[in-house]
Amino acid sequence: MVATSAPTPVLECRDLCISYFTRAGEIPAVVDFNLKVMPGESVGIVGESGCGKSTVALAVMQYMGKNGRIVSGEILFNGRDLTAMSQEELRQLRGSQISMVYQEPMASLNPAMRIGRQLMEVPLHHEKVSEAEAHDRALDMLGRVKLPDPQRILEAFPHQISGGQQQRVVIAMALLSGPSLLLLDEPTTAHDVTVEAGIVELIGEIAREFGTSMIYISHNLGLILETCDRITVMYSGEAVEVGTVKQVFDRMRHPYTRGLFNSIPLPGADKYARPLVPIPGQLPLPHERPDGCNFGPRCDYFKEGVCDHGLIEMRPVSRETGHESRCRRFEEIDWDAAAPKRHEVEEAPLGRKVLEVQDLKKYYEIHDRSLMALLTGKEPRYVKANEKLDFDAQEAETVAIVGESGCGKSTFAKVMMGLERATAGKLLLDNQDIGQLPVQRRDKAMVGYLQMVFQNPFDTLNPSHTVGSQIARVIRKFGVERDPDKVKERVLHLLDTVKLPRDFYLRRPRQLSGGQKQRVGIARAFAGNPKVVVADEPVSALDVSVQAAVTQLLMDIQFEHRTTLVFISHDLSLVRYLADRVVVMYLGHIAEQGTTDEVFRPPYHPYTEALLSAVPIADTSVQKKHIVLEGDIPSALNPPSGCPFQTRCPRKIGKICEDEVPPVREFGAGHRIACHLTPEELTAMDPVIVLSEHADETALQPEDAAAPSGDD
Amino acid sequence: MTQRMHPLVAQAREQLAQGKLHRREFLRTVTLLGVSSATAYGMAGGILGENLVDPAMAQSGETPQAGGILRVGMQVQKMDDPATYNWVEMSNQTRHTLEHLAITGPDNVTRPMLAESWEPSDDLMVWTFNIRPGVTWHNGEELVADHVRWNIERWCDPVLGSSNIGLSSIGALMENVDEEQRLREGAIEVVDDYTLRLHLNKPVLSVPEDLYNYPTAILHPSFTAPFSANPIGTGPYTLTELAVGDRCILRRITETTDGQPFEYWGGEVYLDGIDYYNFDEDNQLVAFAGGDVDTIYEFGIEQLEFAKALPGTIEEARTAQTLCCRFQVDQAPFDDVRVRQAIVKGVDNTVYRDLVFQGSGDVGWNHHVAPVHPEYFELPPLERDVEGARALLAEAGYPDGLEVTIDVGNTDGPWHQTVCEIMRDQLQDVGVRLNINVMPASRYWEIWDKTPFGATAWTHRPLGTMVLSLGYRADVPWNETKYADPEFEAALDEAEATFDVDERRAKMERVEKILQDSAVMVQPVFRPVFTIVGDQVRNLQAHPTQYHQFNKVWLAT
Amino acid sequence: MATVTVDVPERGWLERLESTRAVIALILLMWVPLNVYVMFGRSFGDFADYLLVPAVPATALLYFLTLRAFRESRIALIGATLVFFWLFMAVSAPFLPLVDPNEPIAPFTPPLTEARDHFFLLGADFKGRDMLSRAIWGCQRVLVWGVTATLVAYVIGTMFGLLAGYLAGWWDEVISFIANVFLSFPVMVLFIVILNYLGASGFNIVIAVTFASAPAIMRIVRGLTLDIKTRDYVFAAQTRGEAPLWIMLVELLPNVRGPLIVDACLRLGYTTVAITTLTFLGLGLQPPDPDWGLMIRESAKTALLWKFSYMLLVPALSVSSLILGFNLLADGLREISLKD
Amino acid sequence: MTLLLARRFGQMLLIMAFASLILFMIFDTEEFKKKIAVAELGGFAVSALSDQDYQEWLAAKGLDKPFYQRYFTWIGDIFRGDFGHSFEKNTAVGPLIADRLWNTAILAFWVFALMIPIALVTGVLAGMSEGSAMDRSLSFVSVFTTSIPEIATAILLTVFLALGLGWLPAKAAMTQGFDPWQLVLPVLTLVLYGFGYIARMTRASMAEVMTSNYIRTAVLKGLPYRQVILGHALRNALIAPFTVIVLQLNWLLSGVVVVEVFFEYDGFGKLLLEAALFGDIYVVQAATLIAVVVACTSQIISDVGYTFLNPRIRFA
Repeated sequence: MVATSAPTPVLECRDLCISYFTRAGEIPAVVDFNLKVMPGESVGIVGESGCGKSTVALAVMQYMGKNGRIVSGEILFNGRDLTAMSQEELRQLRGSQISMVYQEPMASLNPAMRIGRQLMEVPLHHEKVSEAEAHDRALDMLGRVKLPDPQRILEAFPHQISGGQQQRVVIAMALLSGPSLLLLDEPTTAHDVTVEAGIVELIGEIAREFGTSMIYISHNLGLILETCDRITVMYSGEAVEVGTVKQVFDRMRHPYTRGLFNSIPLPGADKYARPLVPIPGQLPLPHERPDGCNFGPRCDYFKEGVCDHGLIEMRPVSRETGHESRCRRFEEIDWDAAAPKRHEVEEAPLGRKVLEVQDLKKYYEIHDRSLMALLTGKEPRYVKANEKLDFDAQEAETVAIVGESGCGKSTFAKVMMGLERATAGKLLLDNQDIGQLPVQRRDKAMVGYLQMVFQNPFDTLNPSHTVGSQIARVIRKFGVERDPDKVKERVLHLLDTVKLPRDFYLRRPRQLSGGQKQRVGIARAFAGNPKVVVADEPVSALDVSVQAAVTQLLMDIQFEHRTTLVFISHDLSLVRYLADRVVVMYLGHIAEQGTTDEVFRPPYHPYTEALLSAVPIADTSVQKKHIVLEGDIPSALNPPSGCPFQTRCPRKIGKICEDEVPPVREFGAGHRIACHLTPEELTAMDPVIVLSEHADETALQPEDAAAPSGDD
Repeated sequence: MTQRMHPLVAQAREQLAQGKLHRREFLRTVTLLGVSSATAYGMAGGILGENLVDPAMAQSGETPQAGGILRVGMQVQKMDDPATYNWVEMSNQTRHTLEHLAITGPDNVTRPMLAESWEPSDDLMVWTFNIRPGVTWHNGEELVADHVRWNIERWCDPVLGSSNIGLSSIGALMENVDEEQRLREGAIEVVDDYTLRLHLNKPVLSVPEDLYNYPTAILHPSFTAPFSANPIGTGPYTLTELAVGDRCILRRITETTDGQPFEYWGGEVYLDGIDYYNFDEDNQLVAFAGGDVDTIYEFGIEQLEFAKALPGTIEEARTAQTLCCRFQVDQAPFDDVRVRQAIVKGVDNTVYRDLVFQGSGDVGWNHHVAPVHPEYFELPPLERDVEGARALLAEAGYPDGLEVTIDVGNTDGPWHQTVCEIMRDQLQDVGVRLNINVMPASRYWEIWDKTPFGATAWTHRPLGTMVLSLGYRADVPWNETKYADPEFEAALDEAEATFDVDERRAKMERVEKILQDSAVMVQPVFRPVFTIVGDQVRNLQAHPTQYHQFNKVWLAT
Repeated sequence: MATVTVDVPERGWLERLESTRAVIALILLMWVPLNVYVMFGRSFGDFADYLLVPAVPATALLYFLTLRAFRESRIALIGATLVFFWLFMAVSAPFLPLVDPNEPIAPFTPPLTEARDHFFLLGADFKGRDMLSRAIWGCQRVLVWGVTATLVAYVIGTMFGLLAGYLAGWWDEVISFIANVFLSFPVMVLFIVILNYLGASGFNIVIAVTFASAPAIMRIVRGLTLDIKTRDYVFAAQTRGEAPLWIMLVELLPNVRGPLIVDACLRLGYTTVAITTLTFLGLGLQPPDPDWGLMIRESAKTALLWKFSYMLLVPALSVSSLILGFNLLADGLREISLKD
Repeated sequence: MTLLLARRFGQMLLIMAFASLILFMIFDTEEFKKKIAVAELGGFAVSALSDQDYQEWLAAKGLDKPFYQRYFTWIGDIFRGDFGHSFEKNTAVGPLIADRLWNTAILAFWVFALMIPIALVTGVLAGMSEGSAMDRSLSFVSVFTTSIPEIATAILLTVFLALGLGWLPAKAAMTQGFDPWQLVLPVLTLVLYGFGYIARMTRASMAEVMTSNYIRTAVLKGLPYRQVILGHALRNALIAPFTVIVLQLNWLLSGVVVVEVFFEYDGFGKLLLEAALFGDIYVVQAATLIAVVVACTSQIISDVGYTFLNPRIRFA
């Protein structure tokens, strides 16, 4: 099973250059790339979108489409050059010696073929085994990737199983012929954190059990930390830093790597004391890369005459084997100095209560329009999207609503914006109940009072209108200004506020990058001077470095206007960083709510606990409790009885969880947990995240969380 | 014998000159045409058959061959009640099964058929018909005068709704009782088995011609509609299959229904059968070109060149079919005779024949009597007079000209429109701007007698007087021009009361002149009808009313 | 929207010409005279020909701009060239050295021969009318009625599609049912029934095409609307409290435009086919003015012979080339839109 | 599934009822009745009819009653298997339509038998390697043939194959009984015009499938190319064309009108046109109903087939 134990690396990329050839000419995607994967080793490739990391993976598979071509360099697999192989030789390697796990499992499985057949094909074609043996091996492998009821899954079509299960099937398929190299291209990106945790755990186990070498491609530093031995950081088609995980995470020697770490919210980050530091500027387009260092224009340590010419070589970091950096100045930089502080902000005092949610319910009726249903007078079924929501928010406060897909957070946003009407309960905005009031019936002031920032940067702006006109419309709609010149002036001012150049006024959205669009979205939301802004996952679709900048911008504007921000997110790290108060939702119910500190330390709701444990954290000093939830999130159409979390709860106590809706227990002012566990049991929980002792001065612990480390 | 100049005489002369016609044939034809019609009818007994043969073809001296089936492209229609037929096609489907008392040949001369001869009284009010003895029905019975009486009585039954009532001869058998037309007591007299006498209430000239009108076929009294279910006739063929819109199959009848051998009274018949296959008028020539049929009902002038390019003989018949671009004389601006005359003066009638029918057809002189009509009197040709027309217009109060619109339905083919277009160009010189309002045929039929200025197609009728009585007497239903002139009617009455063709022709001069001077219409051309006949087909001639007479047709092998 | 003059960079005349407004102006300059000429030309009398004077340069200029805009796709270029060839013929027909298309000169003259002092490049038809002249004049009516019919169908289809897609609920149920009724008829059946009822004329073709095409367009627009209305910018408009009409017209309509333009090119082709076919069947445009379908109809019964086949081939190839133009244009536009 | 079928069937009945009612309303106008009269009696005769005679004629034709009354009588008759009487053809509509429909069915059978294999093979070959020379040439052929309207295709084929080379009969009137040679040109015309559309759909579908991630998975699984195409691509690529093919039945009903009229083939389409031009309301009604049934059934078959072929929906 395991590849040779010879000292030759399983895979070695030597001076690899890959280009895409389009009508516009040659576009270099990857330049001068070197990589060595030893048997049994896991190598991570990390970088933001467009850095060329997936191209490397596809080049290894020799599957680059019509346009892609390896311009120079070689890819040695067990010493044989893949680029020189015939199609037939490649075919024999693919799937048996090298296999791959893809980003979207649903799209990667043939929708019209049963899973069993898709799995069996691998041994059938590579090892010419009998049908029966292929079947047995498929069944066995499904068991080994911890899929429940493998026999049923074998018979199923891909769409009949959940996303997490699909990914396990893809992993099983990749492992069936015992490859010596496994490529994983963002295998968990599309999944919820709790599902992701399960897959990550599985991958770890595989690495141990099969001894397979792995290349793990991800944009998420935390995941790399959890899965890999060594790491390659890529930027703009080049590897900029290579080393072991510990070397790169703790003693990074490239400004980009450092920028990356500074822009992700690690547990120590704090929006007032230690705000995130985004990397300025944008990733250069492949054909607009600067001379010299690609990162130069965005680098704090850029030095004219040094960084802006010639090919920058990868250079080893002295005294550290395997640690290399593509920076001319890394020896000169003081890596221990604290990151340049952006600016320190005073804590904003909270004001009066602006938003009150009382017992809010939103049910959707499922119409069964069949003749039978009409005849039998079947009771309509309901999807309980929101059940008994109860919380409030103050002026200038940031309230985060956290939860995975299907938890009802977006529905709540819609009710709030007046796009849906609440089924029951109250939603008081400045003491006026708007839960039942659709947006058309709200008065203009009320509508302007409450605005929203949307999730998808590609959707948030109407592609047919100019940026300026879209912002101007809001200004005029809410009567902020009427005079055309003044409207324009205000639009330009707003562009300044969101740090966009004024000539964006006449641009159309397709000329903007994702981050820029999101800035326009923010400008638009704030154009009508709102009091409350709902931000629905405003940065989740953006790259890490851009995320930080947009988050920071949002907070700055909020601070300035003393706006109440309802921040909807699945990203606990981000929430921890920016929220004042957190509401954790699961399947339409509030599982837990309280101030950020309260929620992030015991007592936890078991779901909060699992969620915290599942979030990968890119900090070697952090020790996490290891909790992996079983199964997937149930459908809101068919929710479990009793406690909604009972089907996956590792702390389930028994029948009571299945029968009764758990009581809401109060822990101090405003910290509420809905669980059947006794308050004592809840309080006795251990913190999930612990920073270990060797952490440097950057690790600022939450004062009360200094509990002993360890899993137990 | 008088100096009658039937137009066919001229034609025959021409043919003689070109060597197409034997002297003997020429003499025969001219004699036939030259004699006064009453005598001609009397002596016609033995002529049927021979004289219908195209002389040019008979001249070839070929011996007719029996056998074969003639395939004809025509619209195949239903065959309910021959007395209520409203399309010629229907009658063609029965014409070889059912026969008439008289028959009008391709030369527009009417001869005896089931009636052996006839004799009108001097006042043209009493007509005696001698029924031909020895005519056998398909069921074995002999045709007798009473059968004919049954038929004529039937036509006169208002409940039946036969269009024969509209024929002047049949109309003259009827009287108005309680607002309803019915047969007069004693109007039909069966003298004996072979003699039938008709007592009319006014003089009628066209009795024999009327009796060859397509709904006047003689049925057996056992008839029940639809005819196609039980086809009994006296003709040589019987219907064996009818699928409307698809085919109509006729076969020689050899046995009567009671099992006796059937002998046709009309002598030798050559074809074994006649098959009609349904093709739209537009597609008949195409079907001929494709070899689907041996001959067709008709093709339009626009297809003439196409037809010329095809193997086969183009048969042409001169007709009295025409297009009347007629005014309604009670509608402004046409209520002013000067306007009408101006328009008529602005038109050069002589060019249409060439431009529309490539030299075929006859020139019309705005009085609706055709050269093929026996009583046609040739008036001096009208001269185009642009200046005169302008002067008349100015006099009528249109010094700067005038704009008029003519409605065209192309009910008889696109040539209607061509006529109007030529007229438009001619009238331009006069200062009359003519707009042509083209509409679908069905819509035109809704307004044909209502529009102030419209181009209406008139079909062929054997006698000129028949046409004029139908269309230009005051208060007749088809008077689309609203023309009412007692002087004209008196002259027409006089002509109609004259049996002798030559005398009648003399009287027609005045009739034609009055109508022409009244300028009720621009009627510049009488159209020809064309059909095409495959090279193997012999003795087939085009008929002015597209009546099929295939009894003497045969197929060469 | 307020007219904004923010740092508009100096633009050359070409760029100015390529602005949306200039292109729309050019299209109007070409289209309106042509439309008026064909639909109401009679009522202008002799003046009618002058109507088309501005359309000729406008068409040429538009073709030039189209060539520039479509240079990425060779297919689109070929398609545009074919379509513009006929457009140019349509607007310049009165100024070309052609004889009157309705004037009978020498019947059945074969192509490339001279008869009665006239050289017949493409021959003469059964009435002796010049085929070249008829083929060129013939494109006017097809183009004008085809485009008008498609346009009207689009306006109506889009309107109902937006209503059904955006308002959903009962609006959707009712509109979709009615659309289904019409879609259940084979197109030709629908055409025959409608034109038979209304009578054959250009305006009635517009109505018939609307009935036949609008439901399909409505479905497409409805589908696009259902997709687009879940976009965040629509939510943004909703959360601003915009009226549904405003959202439909300003937020949705411009964004369904892209796929619709491709579809419109294809549908223009279908409409051209439909008009030609209907005219051939005798339900479409009426004689005597030249029209390709009419030419086919007349020739099919007057000249179905090898030696006369040019009478059929000329209109058949003309109409095919125009439709090929529309189809290639659609393909090319799709190709270009995929590249974006 | 049964529920879906029942619903679609109900919808079809509703549409049929609605469509035929509209037709009855349309044909109820005075203008239309006049048109039938003119077509049957001739223009002169009709204008000479007195009003009373005209009313009698209407009564004889059963056209004097209000349309809703005739509509319900007609519906009642249908349930007794009586589709009414053709004014023009003077025969019962049922057998007439059945006869013509059978002719069209023969035509349609050959069209589909030729068109589908040609179109699918073309589409798959072109879509398999998008952008290749083969793709470009096959795509161009299909665009080209689709761009030539049926009437023009019919002309071109007739001119060259029948008039020029004389290989085939120019018309398909079948006066001398069924002749398969006469069927060649009509079939060829419809195939040439129709195959391009299906081929293009198949190509697009195939091309999309070929760029899909699961084909990448299959290739990177190390499957032979043949297996990738036959085992993975085809099945998915043919789902969309299948629905299109079934819906082509609807197109064919339109297409046959032109082709049958041009070639004089006595089929459903020609009958429909003749009946509509004549105002033969019961024939138009019956033909429309059949057209709607065909359209709706093909729609249902298409939906059911799509569900059946597509496990994502079948096992939803």
